[in-house]
Amino acid sequence: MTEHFSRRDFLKLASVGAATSAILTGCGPASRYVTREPYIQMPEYTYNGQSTHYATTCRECAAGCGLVVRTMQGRALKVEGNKNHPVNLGKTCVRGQATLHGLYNPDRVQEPAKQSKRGSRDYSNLDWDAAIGVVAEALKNTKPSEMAFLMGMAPDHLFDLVSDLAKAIGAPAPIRFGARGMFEARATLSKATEVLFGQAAMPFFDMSKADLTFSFGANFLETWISPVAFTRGFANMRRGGGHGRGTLVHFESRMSQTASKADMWIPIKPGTEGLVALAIGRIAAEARGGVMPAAFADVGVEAAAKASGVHAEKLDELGKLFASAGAALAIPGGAALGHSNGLETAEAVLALNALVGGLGRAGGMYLTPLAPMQAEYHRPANLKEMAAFVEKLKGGEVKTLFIHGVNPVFELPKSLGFENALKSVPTVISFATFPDETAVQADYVFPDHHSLESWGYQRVAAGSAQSALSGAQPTVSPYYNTRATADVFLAAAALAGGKAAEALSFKDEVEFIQSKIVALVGESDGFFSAPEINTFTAYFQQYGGWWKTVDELSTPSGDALGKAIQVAEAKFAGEGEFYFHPFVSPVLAEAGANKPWLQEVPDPTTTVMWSSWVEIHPETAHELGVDNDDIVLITSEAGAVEAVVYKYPAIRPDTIAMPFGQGHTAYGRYAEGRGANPADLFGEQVNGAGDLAFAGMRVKVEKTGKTYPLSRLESRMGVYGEALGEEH
Amino acid sequence: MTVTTNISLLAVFPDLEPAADAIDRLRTLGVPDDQMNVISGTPVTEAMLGRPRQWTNVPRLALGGALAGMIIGLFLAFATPSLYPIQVGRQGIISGPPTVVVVFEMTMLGLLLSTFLGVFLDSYFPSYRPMHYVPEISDGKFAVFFSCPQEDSEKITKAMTALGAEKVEAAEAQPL
Amino acid sequence: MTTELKISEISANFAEGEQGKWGMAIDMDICTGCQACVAACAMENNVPFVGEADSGYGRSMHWIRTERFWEGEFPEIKMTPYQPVLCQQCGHAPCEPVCPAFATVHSQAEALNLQVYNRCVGTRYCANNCPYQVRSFNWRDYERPEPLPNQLNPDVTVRRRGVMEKCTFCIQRIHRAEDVAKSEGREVADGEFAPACAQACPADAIVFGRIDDPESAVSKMARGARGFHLLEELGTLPAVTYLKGG
Amino acid sequence: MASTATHHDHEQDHIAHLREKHLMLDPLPRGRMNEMVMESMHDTSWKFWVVFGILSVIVAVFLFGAWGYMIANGLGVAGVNRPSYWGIFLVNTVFWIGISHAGTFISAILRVFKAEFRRPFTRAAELMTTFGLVQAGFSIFMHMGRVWLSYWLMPIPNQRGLWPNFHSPLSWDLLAITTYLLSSTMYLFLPLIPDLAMARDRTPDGTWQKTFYRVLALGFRGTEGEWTHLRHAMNIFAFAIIPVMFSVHTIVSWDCAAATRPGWNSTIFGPYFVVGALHSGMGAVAMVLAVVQSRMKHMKYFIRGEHFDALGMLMLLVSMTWAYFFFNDYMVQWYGGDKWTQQLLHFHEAGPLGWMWFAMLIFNVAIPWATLWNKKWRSNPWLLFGVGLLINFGMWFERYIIIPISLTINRMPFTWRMYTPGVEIYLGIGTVAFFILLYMGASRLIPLIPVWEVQEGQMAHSLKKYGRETVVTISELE
Repeated sequence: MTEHFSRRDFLKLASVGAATSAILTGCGPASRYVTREPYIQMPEYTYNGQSTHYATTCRECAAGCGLVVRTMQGRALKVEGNKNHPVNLGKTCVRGQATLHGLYNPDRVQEPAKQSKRGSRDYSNLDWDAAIGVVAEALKNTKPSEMAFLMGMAPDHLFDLVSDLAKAIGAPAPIRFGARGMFEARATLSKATEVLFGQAAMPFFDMSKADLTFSFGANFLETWISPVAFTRGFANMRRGGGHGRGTLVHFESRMSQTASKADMWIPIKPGTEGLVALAIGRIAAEARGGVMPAAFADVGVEAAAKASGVHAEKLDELGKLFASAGAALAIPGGAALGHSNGLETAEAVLALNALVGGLGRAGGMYLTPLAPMQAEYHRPANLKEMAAFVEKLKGGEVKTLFIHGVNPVFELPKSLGFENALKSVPTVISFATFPDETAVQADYVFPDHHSLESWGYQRVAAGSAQSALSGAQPTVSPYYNTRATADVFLAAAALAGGKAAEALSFKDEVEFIQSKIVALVGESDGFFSAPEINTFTAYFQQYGGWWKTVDELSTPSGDALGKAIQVAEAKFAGEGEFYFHPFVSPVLAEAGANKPWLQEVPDPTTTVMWSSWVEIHPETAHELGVDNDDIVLITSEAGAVEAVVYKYPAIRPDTIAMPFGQGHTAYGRYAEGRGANPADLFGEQVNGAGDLAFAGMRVKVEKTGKTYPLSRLESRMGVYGEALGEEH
Repeated sequence: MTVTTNISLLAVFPDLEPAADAIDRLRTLGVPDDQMNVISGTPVTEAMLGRPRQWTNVPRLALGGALAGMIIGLFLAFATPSLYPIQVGRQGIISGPPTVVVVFEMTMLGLLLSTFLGVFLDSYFPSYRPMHYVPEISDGKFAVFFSCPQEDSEKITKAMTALGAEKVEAAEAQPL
Repeated sequence: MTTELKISEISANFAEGEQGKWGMAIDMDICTGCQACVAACAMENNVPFVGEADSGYGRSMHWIRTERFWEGEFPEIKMTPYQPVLCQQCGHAPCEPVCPAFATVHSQAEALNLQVYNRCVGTRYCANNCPYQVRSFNWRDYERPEPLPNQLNPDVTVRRRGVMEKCTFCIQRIHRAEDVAKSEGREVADGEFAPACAQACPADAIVFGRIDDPESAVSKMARGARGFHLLEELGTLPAVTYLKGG
Repeated sequence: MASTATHHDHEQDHIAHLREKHLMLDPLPRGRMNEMVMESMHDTSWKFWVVFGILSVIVAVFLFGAWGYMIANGLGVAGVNRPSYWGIFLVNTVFWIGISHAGTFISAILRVFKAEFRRPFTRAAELMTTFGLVQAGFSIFMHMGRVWLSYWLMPIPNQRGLWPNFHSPLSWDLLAITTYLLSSTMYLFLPLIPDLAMARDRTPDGTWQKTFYRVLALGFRGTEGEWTHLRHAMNIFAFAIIPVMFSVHTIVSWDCAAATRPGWNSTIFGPYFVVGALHSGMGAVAMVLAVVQSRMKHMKYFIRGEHFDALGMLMLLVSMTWAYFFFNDYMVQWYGGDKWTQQLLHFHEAGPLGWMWFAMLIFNVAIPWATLWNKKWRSNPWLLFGVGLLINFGMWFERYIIIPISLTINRMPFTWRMYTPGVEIYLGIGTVAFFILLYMGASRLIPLIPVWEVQEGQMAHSLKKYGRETVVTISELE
């Protein structure tokens, strides 16, 4: 087992690093080399009463936060942030904390299995040799062009491996998708950056040093792109990272968690964010004097005021505020981009930064550096591409589909018909850790390890000013009979032979990872450097990745203000009387519903636990004749869901809002049958960048007469004065 | 010296008056008070019967019990917190008002408990030995027990009957 | 001078030398209500989850909760700043004297309000008398299906039904830090460790340390002009200082 | 002469009327009274056993069954929550302690003040004290999260070296309730000894009842000494148990009043609770007497309109006192203007259970005042039963308002939450059933009428002519 790289060597190497940091130890229980043993034969690196800490990377989202997992006697006890990690500096979000409830969840897929009939949940267990045989068969017997790999937004090492495999055998490149990417409108952001600055990249918003931030729908304190990093930025802004306590102005039709922290919340009419951004730009440009930039030259402030429902005086005030702030920053995101005019909105908002000289200025906007070993910015698939992919599936062009790290049956708009399209695919192999909706529709489930049991790396795409590659290692031995998907592919490729075996001639996952990070050996501007790969790997695991010591933020170039930005009126699909505003649940996000403690964590704005809800303004609810806990039927042009009413006082009366994250039909006992999934309402309307116009919908709301008591932490009596009787 | 053997007699009277008269009569007939006893179904005072004052320890025992209770209360209130001092809510280890409550309750408990037990002690309760008794007294009769010399018994019996005794007979211990 | 005035205002509640030992400052202007503290606390302290029905009926076990209220009417409506409420570790704790079993007592060493689980018989008087309503009671034996118990922190007792519990300021971490410092022959350094909530807080809105050390980060923060104590008028001498938001 | 005769007849009528009205003027031979009391115990119809059986089942299922279920599953099966950590358990505790107060009041305070009407029903009332306290004890133990460790609250030396916390009102409660339970039981037992001796003498040999009475009568014969000790002891008890009784409910009130909660932190809670206790207790005595009088043989002789009349007057007086204290508390809380207290008072009246607040006032004040002023009405057992029942509901509501409803409102509005009772409803019903069951059982075994005390009273009462009027005189026999 060890001629290549033994654990003992590993430890020796690790002890070099131990001098620098006492709490981070370099190696994990190296799942492949260590079998689970009773504690009477305790592995030598565990001591009674002593914790061992392992650095790894959080995979609850793709942000790539560094974690340090406290373990004791082979059990993972607590997730803590990696203080050295440039994304999160020792902090974690609520989902990161609850990772352990995914690891030790009673409903994980415990063994490789074959499903007798899709959706039947009637599994017969296979052993791993048989499972690898199935994958090898699929690799060998499927025409490469009829193979498809659908990957999640994390982890990157597996994506790289699958990409290499696909390239080698001539199969289509793997498609990456994630609901979070869809709601974050990542494609729109990079497209807008490309349009304005000629370079597709993830913008970097230096909120820490800003004096004023205008956020157009960006839910950066919740789930947006890299929430921990943004929260740090926000906190620093509030602490006076610029020139005193920074101000946050948030434009959104509902008061989101981010909006609730804003000094000014502008309940703007959905789809008019771009118009308002342009109007603010024009007013700001006027206030700053000089030549009116072309970008804002054609803007009608009155028209924007009329369309958005924001008073012209208010716009004037905001524009002047933006112009006069020391370091003003404008961030586009979230629902503002989820409209038919989302791309133009993003352009308009980003242009505001250019207007006030915020490009490449402290407290302004930069472009995020590419991760180490990354040639160009890579974004996940947008909805347009996903729709095309689904069409391809429907057309029977795919014979074998490999799915890892994503749950499209749940996450994609139901109207896209992914579940149906799977019927046209003869073989579906899922590598899901959890029996999610997609795994239930697969022929085989070959469970990957949980992220805390896994090796890997993740490229940091946002949130870090330094170029960073976050490293993952097992923190505990695998609890169940699972196997790393990378290892499965490697073994299957070897078995299948041919080009696949040639391209993936690695002994195991670790060797593959080393083959990638070997490029960083000898780099001198890193957080650490090492002369050869084994030492480098030890440090890489010990510190939880590799990142540069200096910021590599680049200043966007190009004349962003040079040509007029046209924001068309947003188009709304459907006939209903309400704008529909879906948002990613700030606590559960897209994949947290299976973790019992996340279910019990109250939503920040509504304090609802264990369910989903629809937010309706109290007056609107009164007009509809519904009250709290009444179930209403919401109908869009594409579908209908039933949801429980939460009378939310901070939402536009013409808008209803619903969190995304619940409404699972599979995914374990804690997720299944809870709440509703707004994706069931989504159509296929996209914006200019191909991202889903998820907020571009009108829906009908009808009373059903049913009720369901929402579990809230807050007191309806104390907070809303319900049941306290008439006032004196 | 002649040896006089005393016998125990009992006379049952229907009412208080004849019983009181009988006691006076017995005294004149030479039966001393300490050789007499009256049992009744209702409480009658010594004064009503014209008998010397009864001695009872109950009030003294009660006071003693109260004192003991108070000492226990003081122990609980003052000693136990010092045996294992624990700070709560910035109150002293021993603080005033609560000790008043504890001492009061324990004093009262001691008082009442010893009063109760005092009755037992003074009355030799419980005693299930056979004793001189006539069940009729619980129907409101008054029974006078007395001891007199054998030779006087006839005389006294007559006197008692004359005073209205329903029966005069040798007192026999019977099981209670 | 003004700063000094403020200091006296804040510390006016405390008699000389009575400000406790460990303290916390929570900046409500920075707290984003993200609930990371809630989850971190639950994971560190083996806090059970209770399920939908019980959590909606005021039986959730959260040791820390984020409160928020509303002010005004749409569109001028504002949410009051998020306020994480946890045990305030009162210097003059109303919960302590009312326990007949000495299950909630004041630690002389740490100047904290301790809950002794194995001494608790469940009269729930302490919770009634807690003005902050931060105590949670084990109404049931809460189910943790296998293998969830693997995650339980061995440093923290798992509570059974009928026992009161509450935030401990992660006393197991305090002790660990003190032990380490002692073994190295030094004092615990400011910021050397933090309770789970402060450690997780992405905004660093929660700061923990020695309030009896005027130079510690928490003391400096608590002295600020925005500092106040929750229900200050009750004179409970909380060890948690909130910094006004907005 | 004719007029003299008429006058004489009139006087005879008057005397007959007085005798009919007053038990004390209507003496029967002691033997007859003993017989009546014994018969009242032995005269048991099948209906009694049916009721007894049903109640036994209720006690077994609702009280012990449900309690066992709750112990096994935790208090989650009850309705207690945050912020109403105390629910019906403590409502019932306070309620039952309240019920128990009437017995002491009647047998101690009325004895001290020589209120002669007390004589036939002191025991009936004292039994309520003891049995009520048993229910209160049950309720308080049910309330505990880990009842199996309740002995930790007792001040007994233990291997942990730890004593209870005497700073806690709950510790005081424990001492006070224990003291009260012990002393009221002793106070019940002392005057019972002569009656047990009577029952012993009238029970045939060889029956288990004989053994029962023999053992309990302790060998009492009725000697001068025994009577003297008993009399002294009863005198001491009569005086000393009064402060104990006051202390018990005052301490119970401190459970609330000592807390830092709006609406609770009130200095008047002590007397307010004591009077409230008497209010419900008197009502319960009236109810028990009405049932005893109508259901038990010969009881119409012992318990008469005069007793209900006197009880009714007491109830009216207590109702007025209660109203006075209630208003006093309300006024001060209302005037104080503390925002949480204001909110709480408003919640009492206008909250979802506002009806309870109004029902409390109607049952505790309006109805007693509207009915009990009338001598004829209040002499009617069943009317008094009804009023007593309503007062008991009213007083239960009062405790419900003070405990779970007031707990709903605190200084952290984010946590306000209504309390919905769960299994504690059944447990409460179980305690009621158990109380009745104990009482029914006792009525078969214990002479409910203290015959010797009645006879003593009858001996002391006589008629005397003052001028043309024949009046009752009472001689001081003690």
